[in-house]
Amino acid sequence: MAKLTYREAVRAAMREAMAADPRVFLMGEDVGRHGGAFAVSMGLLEEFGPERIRDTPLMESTFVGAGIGAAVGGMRPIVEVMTINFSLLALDQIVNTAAALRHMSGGQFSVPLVVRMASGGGRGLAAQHSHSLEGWFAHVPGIKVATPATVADAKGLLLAALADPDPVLVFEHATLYPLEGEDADDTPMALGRAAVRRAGEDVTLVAYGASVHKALAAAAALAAEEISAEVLDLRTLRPLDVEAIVSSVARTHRAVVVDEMWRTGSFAGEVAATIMEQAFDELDAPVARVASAEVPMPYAKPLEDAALPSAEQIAAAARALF
Amino acid sequence: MAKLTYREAVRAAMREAMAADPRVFLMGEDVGRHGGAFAVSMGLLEEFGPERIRDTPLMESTFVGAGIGAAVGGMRPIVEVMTINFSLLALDQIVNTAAALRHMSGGQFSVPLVVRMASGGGRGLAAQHSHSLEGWFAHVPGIKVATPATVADAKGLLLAALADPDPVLVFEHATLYPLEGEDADDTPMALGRAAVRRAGEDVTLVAYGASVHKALAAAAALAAEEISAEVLDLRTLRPLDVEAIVSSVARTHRAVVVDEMWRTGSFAGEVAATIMEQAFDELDAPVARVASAEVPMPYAKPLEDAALPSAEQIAAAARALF
Amino acid sequence: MSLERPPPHRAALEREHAHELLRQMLLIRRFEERTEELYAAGKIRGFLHLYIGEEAIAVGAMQSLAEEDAIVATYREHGHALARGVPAGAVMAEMYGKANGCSRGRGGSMHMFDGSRRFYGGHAIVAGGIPFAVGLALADKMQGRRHVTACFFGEGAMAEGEFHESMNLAALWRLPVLFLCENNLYAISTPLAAQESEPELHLKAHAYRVPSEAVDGMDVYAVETAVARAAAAVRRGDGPYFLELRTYRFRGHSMGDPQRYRAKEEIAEWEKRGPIVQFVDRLRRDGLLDDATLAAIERDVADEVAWSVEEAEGGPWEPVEDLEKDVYTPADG
Amino acid sequence: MSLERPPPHRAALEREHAHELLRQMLLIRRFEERTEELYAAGKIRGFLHLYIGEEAIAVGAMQSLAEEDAIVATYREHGHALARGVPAGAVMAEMYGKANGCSRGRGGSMHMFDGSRRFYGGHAIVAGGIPFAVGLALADKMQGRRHVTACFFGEGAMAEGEFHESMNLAALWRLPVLFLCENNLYAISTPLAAQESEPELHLKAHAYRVPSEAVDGMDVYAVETAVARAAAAVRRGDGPYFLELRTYRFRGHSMGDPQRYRAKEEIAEWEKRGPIVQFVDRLRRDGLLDDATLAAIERDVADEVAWSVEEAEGGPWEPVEDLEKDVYTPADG
Ligand SMILES: Cc1ncc(C[n+]2csc(CCOP(=O)(O)OP(=O)(O)O)c2C)c(N)n1
Ligand SMILES: Cc1ncc(C[n+]2csc(CCOP(=O)(O)OP(=O)(O)O)c2C)c(N)n1
Ligand SMILES: [Mg+2]
Ligand SMILES: [Mg+2]
Repeated sequence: MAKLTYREAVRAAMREAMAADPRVFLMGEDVGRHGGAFAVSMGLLEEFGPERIRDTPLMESTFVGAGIGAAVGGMRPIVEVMTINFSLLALDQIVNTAAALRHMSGGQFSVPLVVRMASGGGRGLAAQHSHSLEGWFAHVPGIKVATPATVADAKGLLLAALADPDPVLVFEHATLYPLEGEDADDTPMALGRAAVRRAGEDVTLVAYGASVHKALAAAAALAAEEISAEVLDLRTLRPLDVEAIVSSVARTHRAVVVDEMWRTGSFAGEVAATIMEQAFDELDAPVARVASAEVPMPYAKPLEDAALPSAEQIAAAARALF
Repeated sequence: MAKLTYREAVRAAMREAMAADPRVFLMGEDVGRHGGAFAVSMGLLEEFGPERIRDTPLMESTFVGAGIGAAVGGMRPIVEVMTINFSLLALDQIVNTAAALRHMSGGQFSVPLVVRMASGGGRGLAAQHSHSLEGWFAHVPGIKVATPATVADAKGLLLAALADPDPVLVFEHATLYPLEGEDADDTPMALGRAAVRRAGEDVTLVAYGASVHKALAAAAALAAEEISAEVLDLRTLRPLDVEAIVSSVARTHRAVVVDEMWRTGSFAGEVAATIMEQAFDELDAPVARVASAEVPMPYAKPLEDAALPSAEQIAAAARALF
Repeated sequence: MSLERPPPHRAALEREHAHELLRQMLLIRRFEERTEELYAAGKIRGFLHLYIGEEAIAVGAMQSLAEEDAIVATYREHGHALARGVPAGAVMAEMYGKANGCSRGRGGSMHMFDGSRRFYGGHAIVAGGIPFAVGLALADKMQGRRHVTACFFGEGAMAEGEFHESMNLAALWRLPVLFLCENNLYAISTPLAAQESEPELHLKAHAYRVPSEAVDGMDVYAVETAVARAAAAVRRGDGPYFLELRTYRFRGHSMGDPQRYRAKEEIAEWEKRGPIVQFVDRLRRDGLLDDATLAAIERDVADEVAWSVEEAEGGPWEPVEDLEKDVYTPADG
Repeated sequence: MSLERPPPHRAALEREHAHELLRQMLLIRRFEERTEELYAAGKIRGFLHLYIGEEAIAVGAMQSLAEEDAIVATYREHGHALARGVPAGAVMAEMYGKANGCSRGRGGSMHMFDGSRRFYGGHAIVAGGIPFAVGLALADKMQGRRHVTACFFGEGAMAEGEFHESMNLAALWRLPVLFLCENNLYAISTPLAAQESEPELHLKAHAYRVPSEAVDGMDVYAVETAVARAAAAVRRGDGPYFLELRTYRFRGHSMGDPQRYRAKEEIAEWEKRGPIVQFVDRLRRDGLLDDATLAAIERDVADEVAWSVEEAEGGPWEPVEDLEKDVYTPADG
């Protein structure tokens, strides 16, 4: 399989979809002339022209809302909200229109909309530019939420999102764009399937997005201490692959859930509660959480490092379960 | 103690605060001429005049943002966002300015802002007007979240919010406004203290806002079956009174958490995860959750009733733990 | 619809057309009067925002829009739904929350949809439908369809940022959006002067280089004509157009509004030049309407309203087991 | 500050004043040139949005604002901070993330604050600072203080709904807000013509009945004069005022921007009429500046920049144990 970066994988999925289906188009701030804030859509303007690669002014609420309308009108829009930080401005459209339209019209309309955005911290961008709020979106019935952690998923989940008849939000962790890896094969991916990224027997490390790599590093460290950790990548938060989580924990009897959201109200809490509900008798220890510190992200590097979940913290949390 | 309604209690707190402190003022849609969408501020325009009771145009983001600025500028604004449904439009200001300002300025500014809004479903208002998203706000460090369930708390927690130097969001459940009860006494309330609304020994029913009353009804039903249920009212979601939760569960060894948010990603998940983390060895059964069905709120009454948590569901969830 | 008819100024002379306009306005009026009673009787719940007083706008506008055009409206959309041809029975059943309602009872009075008529709701977040309308227009434009998307909203929505964003985007991208502001002078209790620093709302369109006009929204012909002209410009590909339709609501904002914010006299004054009285007077003056015809129209309308109530009363409830239906699209489409 | 000085047209003749304006513009220029190196060296991280090319705006504007006035700016605010008198050391230390930074290292380059100078940041959500500025002005007005809140934002922010909402509210309530749009023709890569259907931005203020002007933002005197006049109107209680300050940024949007969206020639053309060259030429022409004086100012500025780097290098880190500090106000205030 060819090697490419996470960034290239996202681009490849968009190119493929646009080449295959004239209804697919991309819009968002700086996606055209600039090639995207993260250079994801570089070259697409030249290839597909300004009708299909649309630079919008700054107006998150309206271009997301326009994406919803365009989807209902027969197009297959990909809306890029540059980063999750600005998605708060579009949240009303996502919750009250995209997610609700099908239901409140009695099933008359589907909203085949894909909204992509970069998420997460770790780049020295401080309090307003380091958010991880994927769990908020995962709370909302009517939408789906994908959080690719690997290069293959960056492409495969986006293609799955584009094939889905309902609104799918894809969160690309901003630190992953340079990540190199193998291309996805041609099997269409399904939304709602977690993946075991490393098999193990003693504890399950549940993670999504960039945290998967931290969990893998923790698992490697734990292996040196004879603790065999399984790393489960959720891949989509809604639908959530409860079966995969439960079946792993039923084998390992211990779990640590990793999340870059602030600890209180994190999606990790949802996963922990679900494990308790579905596999209480399997647990040899309470499910642990490793999440971000309860502080708006500080700029200073030592503080930012301390605020974010780390492989060390994950390993320590796992150790503490024994 | 005098009897009054929840609505009157909120109004009384605002009157008291405005009479005592010239910096306090109220702004929001229809708070003046109309007396508020829920008649909460009825009479205040006449009493305090249009400088201090300010009808705003529709612009949730800006009048919340202006509240933040006014707070930093030395005032003590109460901003009414008519209902939680419209707060999505102001979420950026709340998360990225109100909650972050103190931290990102290195502690230079406090934001003594109170934002009130009506929340919840059950009034036949369908998908766009029935939200319960308190848990989202409770996720955000830098703000505090109060969810009064009683008449005394409607007043006392609002006064506590107004005395607090940091931004406090107060969610008044819209179905509670006509509720009658006793006035708060003059002891200032602290934010972050849960209250036992009914003592019990066999199971703890954890709830907040309108769900407290459903939990009390469930407890009454369970009592008839010889199950003694304790009802714990969280009162504030942030700070969360973990100690009170844990100490109750440590006695009852069982818990049901009730929440009007959609089940996945509900605040109930946070509470359940916290109980597991802090009191795993005390649990005789997994913590159960009773939350809203995973559907945008349907209008039709039978469907809406089925979508919301009910006393019957709470009682059934409690029974299932034995 | 209107496209095959003679242009509005000649249409105005057409007896049949005049009667049809009158019938539609009366249908909305009588239908909503009935919903007031049904609300009081507990058959309809939640919010109920009556359109009474504003009928000339929906009726006049729909005349000048084609079947292929799209309509986006607000929570005050019963009038628009009826004028668009959504059967009164489906509208009433929706208000009851019945499965034969136009949104299967899931939406209620604020969320009426009818895809077969390109009637896209029923949006209850103020200004929330405007970006959606821009998107529908974008889809039409990208697919080479010469349709108009007509977007109704109250003047209160013009204070919300989304209005501004949407005007700008529609103008920048020359999208076929017809912005129809129903200026009824109040946003719940807040009078226009407390909403907008520039109360001449049509002037605000200049900030986007969007052509605009103010129109007497109490005159169904004036609305029809202005919308026809504006829709034609939009359809030609000239980009968006903005109309401020000046009107007044005769009832409270929603049911149970004590209306402490305005004087009875003000309402009475406006009622005198209400869209229906005014039109009836004019038709009589012009010899286009006699008592017998008016009575016949009233009977016709009363029958339709009665039928709609029967439909609603007899309609089935969605089974509670189907609670979580229609959240996602089923695999088979 | 300016209030005790003679009015700008006379000030223009004042040698001392001219040198001070030049010194401040040069300070910003040299300071930021230094940060480019420090960014490359990894001392500064995250985003770094240079103000180079736009110095005349912050410097000219601050001259005409009083100590009691409030300033709200964006992520491109180093220039504003320096022009407002925030010590260069505190600005540089903030960029390093050190505890002696003006936001104790918590904010970084995008979030500079200095309460003692009513410098209220440092807002990195585009348009997000505008409602905040409206609120500061509201507080001043309600407390009977005749202060101005000057709110800087890029032209890109004018597409966001909050701009529109804030203009309307400030106008409706006659709040003392001075809206200062730094129109540098690009929002990241997006040229003005793709941002706004009405590219004459100052005209957009009409939609709110807010007085407005377009000003040459490359001419520090023009900015100073226009801001003085506008601030005086605002201070009088006439309500808000809007200035479009026309400028150009000479660097990429942030560090590492390949600037594929504009031609090198375009940049070169603008650089020729850059605020500093232009001003130096003018002062020379007017006999107000000689080589020795210019060299002295450059030396002075270089010293200040060097000192700021020392401050930053020598500054302490906040202890990691204090990570969760400054989230809430401690009980003692
Ligand atoms: C974003 C938002 N804010 C507030 C409300 C509550 N609300 C419903 S209708 C309304 C007034 C709207 O006035 P206008 O747009 O003039 O329409 P009208 O009701 O007069 O037809 C308000 C404030 C809402 N539904 N959405
Ligand atoms: C709400 C929001 N959307 C997008 C961004 C990303 N972004 C940062 S600066 C910028 C362009 C802003 O342009 P302008 O307002 O003209 O200011 P300039 O950078 O030119 O000074 C964008 C899109 C953001 N920070 N906030
Ligand atoms: Mg109105
Ligand atoms: Mg710009």
